[in-house]
Amino acid sequence: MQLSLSPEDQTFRTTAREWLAANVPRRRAPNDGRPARDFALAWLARCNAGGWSGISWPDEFGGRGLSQERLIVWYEEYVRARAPSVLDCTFVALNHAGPTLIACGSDEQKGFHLPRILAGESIWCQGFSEPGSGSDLASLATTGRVEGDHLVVNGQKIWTSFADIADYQELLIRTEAGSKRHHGLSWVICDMKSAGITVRPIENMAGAVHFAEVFYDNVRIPLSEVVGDLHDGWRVAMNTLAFERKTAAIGLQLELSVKVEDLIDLAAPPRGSAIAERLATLRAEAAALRAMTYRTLLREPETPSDGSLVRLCFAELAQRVNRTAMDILGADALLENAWTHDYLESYSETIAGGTAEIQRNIIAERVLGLPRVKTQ
Amino acid sequence: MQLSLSPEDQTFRTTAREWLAANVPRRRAPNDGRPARDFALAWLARCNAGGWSGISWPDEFGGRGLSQERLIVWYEEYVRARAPSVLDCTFVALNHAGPTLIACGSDEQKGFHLPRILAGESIWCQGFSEPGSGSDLASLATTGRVEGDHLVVNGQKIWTSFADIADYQELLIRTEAGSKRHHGLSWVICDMKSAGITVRPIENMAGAVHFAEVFYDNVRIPLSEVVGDLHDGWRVAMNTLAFERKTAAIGLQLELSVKVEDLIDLAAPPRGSAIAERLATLRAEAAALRAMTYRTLLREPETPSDGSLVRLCFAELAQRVNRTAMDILGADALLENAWTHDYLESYSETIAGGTAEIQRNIIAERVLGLPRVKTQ
Amino acid sequence: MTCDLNLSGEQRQIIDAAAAMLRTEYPVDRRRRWVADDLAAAAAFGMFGLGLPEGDGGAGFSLVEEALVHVLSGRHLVSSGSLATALGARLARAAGHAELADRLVAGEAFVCAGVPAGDSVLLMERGEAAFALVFDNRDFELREVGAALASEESALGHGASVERIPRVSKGVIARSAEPRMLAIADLLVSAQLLGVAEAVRDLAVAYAQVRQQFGQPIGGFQAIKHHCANMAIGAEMLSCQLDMAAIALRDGREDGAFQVAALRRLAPHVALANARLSIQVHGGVGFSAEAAVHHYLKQAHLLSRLGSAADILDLPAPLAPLVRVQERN
Amino acid sequence: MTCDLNLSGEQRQIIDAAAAMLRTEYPVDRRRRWVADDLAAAAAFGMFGLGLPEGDGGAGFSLVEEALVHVLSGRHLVSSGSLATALGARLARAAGHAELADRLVAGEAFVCAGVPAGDSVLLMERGEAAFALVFDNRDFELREVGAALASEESALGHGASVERIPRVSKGVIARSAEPRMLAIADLLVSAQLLGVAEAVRDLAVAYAQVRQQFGQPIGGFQAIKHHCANMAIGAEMLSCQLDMAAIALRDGREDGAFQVAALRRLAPHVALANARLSIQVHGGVGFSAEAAVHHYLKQAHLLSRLGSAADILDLPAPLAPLVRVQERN
Repeated sequence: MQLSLSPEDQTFRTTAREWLAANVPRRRAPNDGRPARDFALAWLARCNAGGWSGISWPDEFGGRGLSQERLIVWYEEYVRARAPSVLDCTFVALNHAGPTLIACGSDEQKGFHLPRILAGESIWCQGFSEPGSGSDLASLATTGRVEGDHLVVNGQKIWTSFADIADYQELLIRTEAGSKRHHGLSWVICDMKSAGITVRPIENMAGAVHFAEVFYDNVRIPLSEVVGDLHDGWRVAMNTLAFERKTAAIGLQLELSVKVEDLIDLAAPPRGSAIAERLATLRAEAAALRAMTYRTLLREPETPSDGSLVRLCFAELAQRVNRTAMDILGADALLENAWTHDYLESYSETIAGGTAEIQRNIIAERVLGLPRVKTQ
Repeated sequence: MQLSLSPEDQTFRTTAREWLAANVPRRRAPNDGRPARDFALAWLARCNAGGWSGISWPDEFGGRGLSQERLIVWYEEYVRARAPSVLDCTFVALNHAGPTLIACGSDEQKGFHLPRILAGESIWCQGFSEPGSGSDLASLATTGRVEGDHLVVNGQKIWTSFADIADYQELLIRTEAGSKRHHGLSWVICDMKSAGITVRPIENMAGAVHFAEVFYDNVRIPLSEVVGDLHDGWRVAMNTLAFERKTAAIGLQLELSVKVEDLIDLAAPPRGSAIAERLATLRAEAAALRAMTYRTLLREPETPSDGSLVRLCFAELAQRVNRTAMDILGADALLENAWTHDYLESYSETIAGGTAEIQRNIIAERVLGLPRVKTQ
Repeated sequence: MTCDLNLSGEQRQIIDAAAAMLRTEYPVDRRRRWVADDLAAAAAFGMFGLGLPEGDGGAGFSLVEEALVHVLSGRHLVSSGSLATALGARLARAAGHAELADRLVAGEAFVCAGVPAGDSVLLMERGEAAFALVFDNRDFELREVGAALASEESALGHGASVERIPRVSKGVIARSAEPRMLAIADLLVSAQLLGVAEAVRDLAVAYAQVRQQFGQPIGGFQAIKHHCANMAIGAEMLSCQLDMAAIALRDGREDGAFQVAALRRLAPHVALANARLSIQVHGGVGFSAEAAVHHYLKQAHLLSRLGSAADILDLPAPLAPLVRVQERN
Repeated sequence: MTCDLNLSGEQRQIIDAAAAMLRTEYPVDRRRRWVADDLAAAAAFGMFGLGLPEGDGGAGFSLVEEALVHVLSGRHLVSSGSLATALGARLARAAGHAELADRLVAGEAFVCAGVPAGDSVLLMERGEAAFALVFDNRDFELREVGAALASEESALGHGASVERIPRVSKGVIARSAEPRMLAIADLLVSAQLLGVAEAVRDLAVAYAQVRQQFGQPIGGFQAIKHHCANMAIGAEMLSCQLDMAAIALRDGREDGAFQVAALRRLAPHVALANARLSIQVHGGVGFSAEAAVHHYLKQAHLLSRLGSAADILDLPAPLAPLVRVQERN
């Protein structure tokens, strides 16, 4: 077990730190809409110009192909520099869509989309969840009927992040009529400007529009936009989810340590006070979350679901940190500011991408081997 | 809504307080075995001599027939005086067996047993749980075969409190061969000196013997010992449980307020400290538990399961109080003393008599009306 | 029976009447398009004189009935001005401003709630209020406030507005640190928090009965059941303690301050915990602005800033609270 | 690869060897009839010199391997003398008592753990120990202790014994408040607490797979699943932080004190929470003295008294802990 940087890695850290110091935007990112899109794309374009886009993507696809060490170092510096949250509207493109195309896309798909993603020229959104299948992805019902060399898509997605400002969508649909559960799905690139698409934005409880419902009324998508094989979408989708859960979360997880430090500065609690005790525990937990983040990257997992532990641990710690902030803020907790905004946003941590209840089921069943029960 | 005593009730309080001050034993009750039996019977005999046995039993059966107000007043004074815990080895007789006999017993059964119970001459134990049916009482399998004017009992009970020192047992057995679930059970008075009974005490994690396994090997019990009708034991048993959950718990619940006060005295926490905050919350919760206790007695419940709320609230608050004590004790938490003993005993609160998980199911299904699912 | 925690016929009547009025005048749906509540309907119902003697233009009910009505207000997310106006009327009368008190009771003027924040006072959901009741920990100040001027900010990013005015005391009409007044404030604030805790429990239970996942209502899953059970326990604790505190205050019992302090300590905790659990039970819908549940969460944060619990460790614990009390009224 | 958190082949070897030794010599079942552990087998295995250089009679492993072995000790409920002897040997050597250090490493003498309690020191599970290491918050004292004399009390009502001796320092051999020594103590205490947290998790999972209620294994019920998942999360957090802290200490990294303080703060919390949940999953059996799980609970209480976390708020937080370090051995 080693956690030691080579001289070259040390130099890499210095380079990263200096670049970030010179380039991180001073103002906080806008919450949503066109301003959020413009801000995020500008920041990504800047990163790309500096050679910091697609840091974990392989060289051959235009990424930086960083080793695990350097990925960690990069994110350590990134969050220390208070750079914009990695969970912005470029997240899906960089961390879902791009890696999926790299793994399963055709040469044409890769050639067209990957450079645009890296350069900060296209926003992607995810079209997985449906009204009837929030936690239960396998039950999805949006259909794609093959007509000649097109798919004709009908149905509805929900909880699609940034659909209102996205250029493309990674769309999971049922292409084999009458198929059940994981079978007969396809993973398709959907141009959001296609005729027949209606986007209805959903305001969230923090007053921001991240989510949307997307309706598909005979939307025609060329079969050439299917990623991987037709009807093989589940395998393609699982690929994406695995990627998300391992790599892309580093930035978010490490960010929490910074947030705890900011909170300690804000509170300046007298020693021995109740709030000092809470902050001391949060600090220790943030350290442990960081340790889990490192281990997720730097150790072979014992089961493929090991990552679900750190994911849930992060989600609930993020909520505790934000709740503590509200208690510290006093009357300012009633105003709109960065803390209250983050507090309200943090309610999604245990809901989006699989509720905490589902995550605990997964840990119990797949990590610990407890029996699966049909009705659950 | 009124919580006001009449002048007569006030006088009653004074009388109770004075009697308790003069009569409560100074030493702590022994934990188990013959000394616990002797102590508890002596105390009950003393109460009986003072007119304080069977306080909630109707006059006609030798009880004191106290009104709800006076019952509360009695227990308020009882716990203030640090009288022995009501959950001792006389508990089953006074709060399960006696009331069940009053409700469902024959004149002979009542005439024989009730005076003995009140006078502190007999200890009863409960024979409900079985190895395969801890939380699932309806699945019990100990059988009673009718042979002439006797039942011949075979099987096993477990978690039988004070079986090692009891004279009688309230025994729930399957008397109708092949019957399922709630049907075909009988509620029987079993003399613990009967041939064929083997008691194997189970030491608990606090080092005390409260529980036992009881084995029945062709134990012959006269049919005259059946309480209520043969095969109608479920109805009889439900009667008992309802009684337990409503009335007998007052003493235990009010006792917790006293314990919190003792803990505050022990800790003498500096204001604003983390421990002061915990104690302040415990004090408020104990007050609310008291309020729940009163309301359970003094308001018509909206559903028959309303009592499960106060029961679970008590169990978990008792555990929090005891855990806080361990944190306050410092190194003394490693020694055997009243606090550590109570702490260890408190682990049973969320297990015995229906686990916290089952209690929450009951609240969700019977109080809130959420759907029952077969497998749960 | 001298001890009886059932609602009397009269109590049921006032509760039913209040519930009907709130359903008509303050449907929870109104929060979707936020405008500050017009409290005229509440005033017309008599909400601000409920606990005052009939001679003072009040309805002659006691604090118990008043608290129960404020529970319902909490369920309907009625703006905190309802608390401030009810308390302001009391404060005005106690300070000798009988005319102002009458106007407040009659719904001819309103009071909004304010809390200090640094050099400012934050006025909550001011609406048409010409007065503010500033809750400064163990102290109240009833102030006249001029025409709306200052920056309006959006409380917690959604819904209720907050207006910032200078803290410096101008236009002070009355001030009080009278313990009974503080206790009444804590009682009514807690009553509204209980309303929040109950409402989000009911929303979660209703949703869990209809929302299907994995081929069954999510209310069939044990984890969801247990969340709902936890909300029920919290609300039940708080509701029972509210009765205790309201009765103790009404009857002038010695343990009144203690019972209120216990209530006020638990109320924000329970309301916030229930709102959190309810959002979780609602899943994605709960996180959206469209469901009502987030308004309750924000209302809980807002109400939690009002009044202030006396430190419960400073008060003697009543181990035998049942006593003989003089009849009041 | 310069960063790698996989176990090396050598680490796997020592862990496997320790696990085999512990299974044979310290089966958990032995706790049913309590006698203080004879630590001779642990000494013969080399447990007390694991982290010492080979020249000092040690095995030349690092703190990382030593910590991993103590995790296993925790899983086997090896008495706290194993910690005290390993630390006592270090302390003796640092104070110039090389001969005593050698005897401790060789298993010719043992040290038990002690904690101050008022005017006394409580010696835990003393057994054959002639020495005691008294953990006095930020301070250690290695003392000779005479023949067993004083009152034996039963720790937490069951299992391990506690002996009370006067606090006044007699027979002091060495004293230390050296930060690195304190950090090592906290690391090893936490390692044993992690062992407890893992063991009770595994016991609960195993029980939930076989125990039937309502016609299915209780592990099929979501509430039980979630208890087990919570135990897994706690143990995983602690285990990851143990690696961080052990590596940081081994490598003399600047953030060593911080990583240890974080670990030591979480360890008692996780071990106790897991033990509590495991008892609950076990139901009635878990509350009985016959199941092993209560021994773990008590061991967690006992271990939690040893060492002391530095106040983590006093230490600078390492936001970029990955650094270049010199190779050590």
